[in-house]
Amino acid sequence: MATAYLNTTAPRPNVFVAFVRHPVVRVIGIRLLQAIPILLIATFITFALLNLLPGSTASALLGDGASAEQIKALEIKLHLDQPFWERYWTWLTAAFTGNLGESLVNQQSVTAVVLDRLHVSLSLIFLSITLAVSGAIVFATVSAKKPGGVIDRIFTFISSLGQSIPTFVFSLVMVLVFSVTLSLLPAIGYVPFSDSPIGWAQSMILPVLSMSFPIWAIFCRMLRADLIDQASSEDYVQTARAKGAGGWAVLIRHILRNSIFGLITLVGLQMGSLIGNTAIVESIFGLPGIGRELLNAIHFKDIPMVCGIVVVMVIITVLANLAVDLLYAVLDPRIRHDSRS
Amino acid sequence: MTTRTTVVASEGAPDPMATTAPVLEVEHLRVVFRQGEKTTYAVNDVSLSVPLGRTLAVIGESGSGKSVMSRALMGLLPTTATITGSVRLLGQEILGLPENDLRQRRGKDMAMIFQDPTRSLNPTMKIGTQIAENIRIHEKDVSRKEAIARAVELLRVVRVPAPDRRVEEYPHQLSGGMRQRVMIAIALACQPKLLIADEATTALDVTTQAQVMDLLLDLQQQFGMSMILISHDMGIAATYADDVAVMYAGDVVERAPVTELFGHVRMPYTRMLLDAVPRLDRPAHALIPVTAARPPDLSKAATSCRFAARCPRVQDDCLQTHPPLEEHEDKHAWACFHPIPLERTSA
Amino acid sequence: MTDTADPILEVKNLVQQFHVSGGTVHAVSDISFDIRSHETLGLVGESGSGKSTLARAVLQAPSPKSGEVWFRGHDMTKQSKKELFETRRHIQTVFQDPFSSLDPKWTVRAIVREPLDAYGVGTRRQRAEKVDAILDMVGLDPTSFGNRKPPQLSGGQCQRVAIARALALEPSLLIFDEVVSALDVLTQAHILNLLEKLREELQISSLFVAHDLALVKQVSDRVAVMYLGRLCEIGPAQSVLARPRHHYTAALVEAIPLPDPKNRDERRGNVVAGEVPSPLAPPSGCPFRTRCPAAQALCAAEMPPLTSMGPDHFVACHFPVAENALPASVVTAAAA
Amino acid sequence: MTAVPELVLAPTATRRPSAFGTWLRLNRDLWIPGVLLALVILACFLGPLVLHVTDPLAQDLESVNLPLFSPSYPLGTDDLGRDTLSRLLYGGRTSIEIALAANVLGLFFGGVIGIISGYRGGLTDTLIARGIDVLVAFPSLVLLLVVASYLGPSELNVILAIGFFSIPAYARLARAATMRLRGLTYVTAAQLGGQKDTVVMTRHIFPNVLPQLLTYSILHIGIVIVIEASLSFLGVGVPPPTPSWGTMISNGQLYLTTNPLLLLVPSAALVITVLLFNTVGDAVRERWAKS
Repeated sequence: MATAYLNTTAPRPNVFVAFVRHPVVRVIGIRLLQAIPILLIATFITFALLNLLPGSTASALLGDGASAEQIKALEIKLHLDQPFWERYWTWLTAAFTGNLGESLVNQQSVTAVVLDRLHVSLSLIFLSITLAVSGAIVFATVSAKKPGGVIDRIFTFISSLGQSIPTFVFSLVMVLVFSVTLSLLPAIGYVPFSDSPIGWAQSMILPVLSMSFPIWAIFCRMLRADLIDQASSEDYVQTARAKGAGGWAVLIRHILRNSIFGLITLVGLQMGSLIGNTAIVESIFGLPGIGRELLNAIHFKDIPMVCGIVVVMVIITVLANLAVDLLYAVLDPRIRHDSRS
Repeated sequence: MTTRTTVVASEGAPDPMATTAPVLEVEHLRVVFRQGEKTTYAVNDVSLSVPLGRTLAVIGESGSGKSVMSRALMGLLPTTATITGSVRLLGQEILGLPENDLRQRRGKDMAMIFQDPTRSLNPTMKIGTQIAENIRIHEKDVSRKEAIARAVELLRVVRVPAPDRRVEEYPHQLSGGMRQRVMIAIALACQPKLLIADEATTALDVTTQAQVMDLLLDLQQQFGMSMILISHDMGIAATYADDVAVMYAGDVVERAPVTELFGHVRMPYTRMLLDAVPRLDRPAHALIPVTAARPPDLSKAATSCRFAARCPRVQDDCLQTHPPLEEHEDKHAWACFHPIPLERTSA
Repeated sequence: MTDTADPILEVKNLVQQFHVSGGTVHAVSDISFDIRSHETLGLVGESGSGKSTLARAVLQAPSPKSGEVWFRGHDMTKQSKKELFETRRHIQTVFQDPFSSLDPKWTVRAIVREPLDAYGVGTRRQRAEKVDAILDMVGLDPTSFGNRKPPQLSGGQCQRVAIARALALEPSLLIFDEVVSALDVLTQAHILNLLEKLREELQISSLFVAHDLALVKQVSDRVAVMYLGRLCEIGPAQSVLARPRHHYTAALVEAIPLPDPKNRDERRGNVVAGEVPSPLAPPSGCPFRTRCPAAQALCAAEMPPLTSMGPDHFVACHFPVAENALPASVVTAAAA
Repeated sequence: MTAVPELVLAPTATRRPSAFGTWLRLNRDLWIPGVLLALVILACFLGPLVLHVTDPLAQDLESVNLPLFSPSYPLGTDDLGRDTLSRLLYGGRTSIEIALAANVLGLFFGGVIGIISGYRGGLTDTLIARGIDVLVAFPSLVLLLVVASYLGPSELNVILAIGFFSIPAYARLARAATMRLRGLTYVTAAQLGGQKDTVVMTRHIFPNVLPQLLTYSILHIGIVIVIEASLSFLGVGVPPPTPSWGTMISNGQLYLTTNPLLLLVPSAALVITVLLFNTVGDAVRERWAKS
């Protein structure tokens, strides 16, 4: 049927060729290809940082009382006797098959631990970013409607505060207010969604708020500034006003639509620090995610575990940035409808 | 304003529409910007009128206040601007109208085209949607589909090839000339009575400029609009306008029908401007008679002639009193105590 | 006009192309011309015609894809970096945007002195004296302007500083790239008067690139017209603009809005149709054929060569405009 | 001829009796936080000398967990009886020292890398730019944690680690600014005028990039203070017993239910300082963007 349809429109070029040549497909393809070297570089940097730092790792692990034999045995176990390049290659090929090594502390498979904990961190990241972006759009738009007005001043102050408050401080203050003082929400602990959706929601509210408030503040300030800047300097805004469009229509239909691209770029830039913050938030709220696992591993100098988790975090960052890039390509008509075709 | 009369056609076939009430009447329009400690007198006491179906060119250098004036007419100035005077559109005062009421008139009774067609269209919105938006703002009962259909029609009117395909495209897919045609289509969407073209062809190449200007003039006749051409180009005024007003430092300094103005320049500033324009009919390597430029100080209200410092005909009284714009001859007004005598200006 | 004088610059079969993601931009295609001593050659064309790219290619910034640029007996395209450095001393450029062409952090004196320093001309003191003399020459009082910085200057003053910088090394060829198109008409007149004065006093040759035909007519001895990377017509300013023989030049002349309402009805509605094709895919044969009223099959098949149309006047057209084809109003205006 | 300059008309030369008063009135957003910030910095560096506060390490086990406004301990004491005010001031000193040092490192190396990359262009630039992009989007806190814990807690290591991770942000900024400047004709004019690339970079590009980098550095100080506090909070920053806001907050966390002051006081100090840096940075940036 599909072929019959194609035959009736004979002059059309091969569907496959048309698909491959479509600007969006091309951009997606290029970005995917670019992600491969970036992932390689990223894992390499991570591995190098963890492996080339000064000091004998084995002796640091075993403490001062360790005998030479003990140190030697551990070095062999960690392949520390091999040259760095070989170690990286061994690690990389193993990692490629999904084997990130095993924990020094309890001999668990790093891959298994990461897979077990990943969904907690991912849902934390996803919910936080969604809340921050949607919150920023609403607040910034309301602010930009009347710059310098009372609402704008209040929002600007809140977002200045948000930008200046470290995640761990905000988390602790949230715990102090909502758990200790008001006893509304649990301070610590995690309830899986499958056990109790309500319990899960209760355990996630404070962590998500803590993660999203600082980045919400950054998004909000940047978006507000961009909206106001466009409103005063862009000619298409004048065109829209000259049509007789009302203030909200100009702001939402025209300006916001163009500011979204700046916001998307910013989301990409903040991805790294957001993912880094999972370590802090998960350990404060006792969520069993990879962030908390990372802190534990660092505490116990569990090298394979640290390396595995960091690499997974880096991969998440790269993939999140890829998603952001793709979203940009899909939303921006200047990429979507390339005039050169 | 008893001295001012409506400018009527002075040549060719008498225009029957010109005798009706003017589409736009501007009286004593002033625009003052106050920002922090800074005051700028951008437009001082401008009075103009545009009869139905005629084209007024407002000519001036950058900083002469012509763009500020046009935006004041549309109500598009920022809140730092204080606007006083009177602007009557189709007999109704629009200055001081609440923003919501003024909004109803913008895009419907009066429309505007801007200088840079690359920047004045929304890059993320389809062309059809941008035209349809103007229709749907003012005609609430029109469906989206109908509005798009009308957008196709409008694109055909402004001679954009393949209009039914173009409505689905985005501004970056069009050339500069085509974008400006789309801007004109947006402006014409509700058949306004007044169209203000603010340097609408300045960013275009000369052949594209001629195409767009010809189109504008055709459409003006077809739709029976009045037009204000804001430009720095004397050639545009001479070739396309019926009446010309020359602005300098926020004042209209000379105003007349086009043949009268170019035939008998009376204001020394206009003369200098006209002489400075490069033209084909001047020998190569000729020097241009201009005096040293000194931008006028717009931070104070005028107490003397603002052109006095550069004027070859300056006398003592020019430095003491601000010469008002007066209609010294039939339909020809100038703001000068010592105008160029007639015999010397006729070519 | 000096027909017999030696050319100071000879451009032969110059080609410039750029690769972009959508293909190859044919910016300049097979262009040859020369500039003679003490002569101003005006180069006109609409945006995208390749005129600025051509000017840059002459300066080897960047070097052209192919072709030769002969200056004082040397082909610049074959010169080493060091030789080019010596050659560029004699060819100076003034650019369009008066504000971005001067470093906002430098004083006027430092800006004008920069080329002198770079080439190590004279002693420190001689350089300082030279700078003040040149500033004086371009109409800027060194004592009141010398220590100012560009943000404190008007557009016209900035352009004077840029001209002073170009004159510092006493070049024999000046390239003006749209030098007055960003200025108001009165400021423009001042700068044009200055250029006229300098031309008289210093006897410099120059290439004057602009999109405004009337402007080019006013300053040039000869005019070259470009369309879509090709040379259409070249010859004495007077004959090219008063009696254009290429249909594109004729269209350009007709499209200029004259500052005179006489005969305007004839001039209106007489515009060449269509738009400039993409330089990514220029038409075969004559680039103007897609819009040309006289186009025939031959025009699509073959690029017309430059053919003599009178003394020093060459046109690349298979079917040139007849001698008296232009509307009388235009001809009388241009011939004056 | 553009439409914009018409709206920005000739500046007025108003001569008011008190120019300084006018300046103060128009620049409130800059000088009020600026003066407050100066006070905070002065207090941290000179306060301990002037105020005769107790040694921040001295434990007074007689007076543990004192509340605010206790005699001789205006901000109370912690669980070991150490003077909170004193620890706050010394901790601020550590924070600001680390922030400044890390910033200088980041600004210098980032600036040099960014300018060279942006000016040279070509393959070098593509590689550097990709690298910068990767590093900017990296979960740098995680890497900092790892690096800092491996290097072992010390003020110098924290400076080196944060300084290193500050490079990409500066490099990115410097590169973008350089690419913008490279497109301006005065750079082309200098190049065509025979100026050496090193001279163009140091004398034309650098002076025009520097104000932007310096402006950013004010905001970046706030970021570094937060990062340093986070590291100290997680126990891999400034080693105890050296006072640091991060460790004080971390310590306060243990007494969340019994003595929230131990958490709130250093938190407030941290937030206020960062807020002041951000506010001043924003005000400076706004002015820079306008000029």
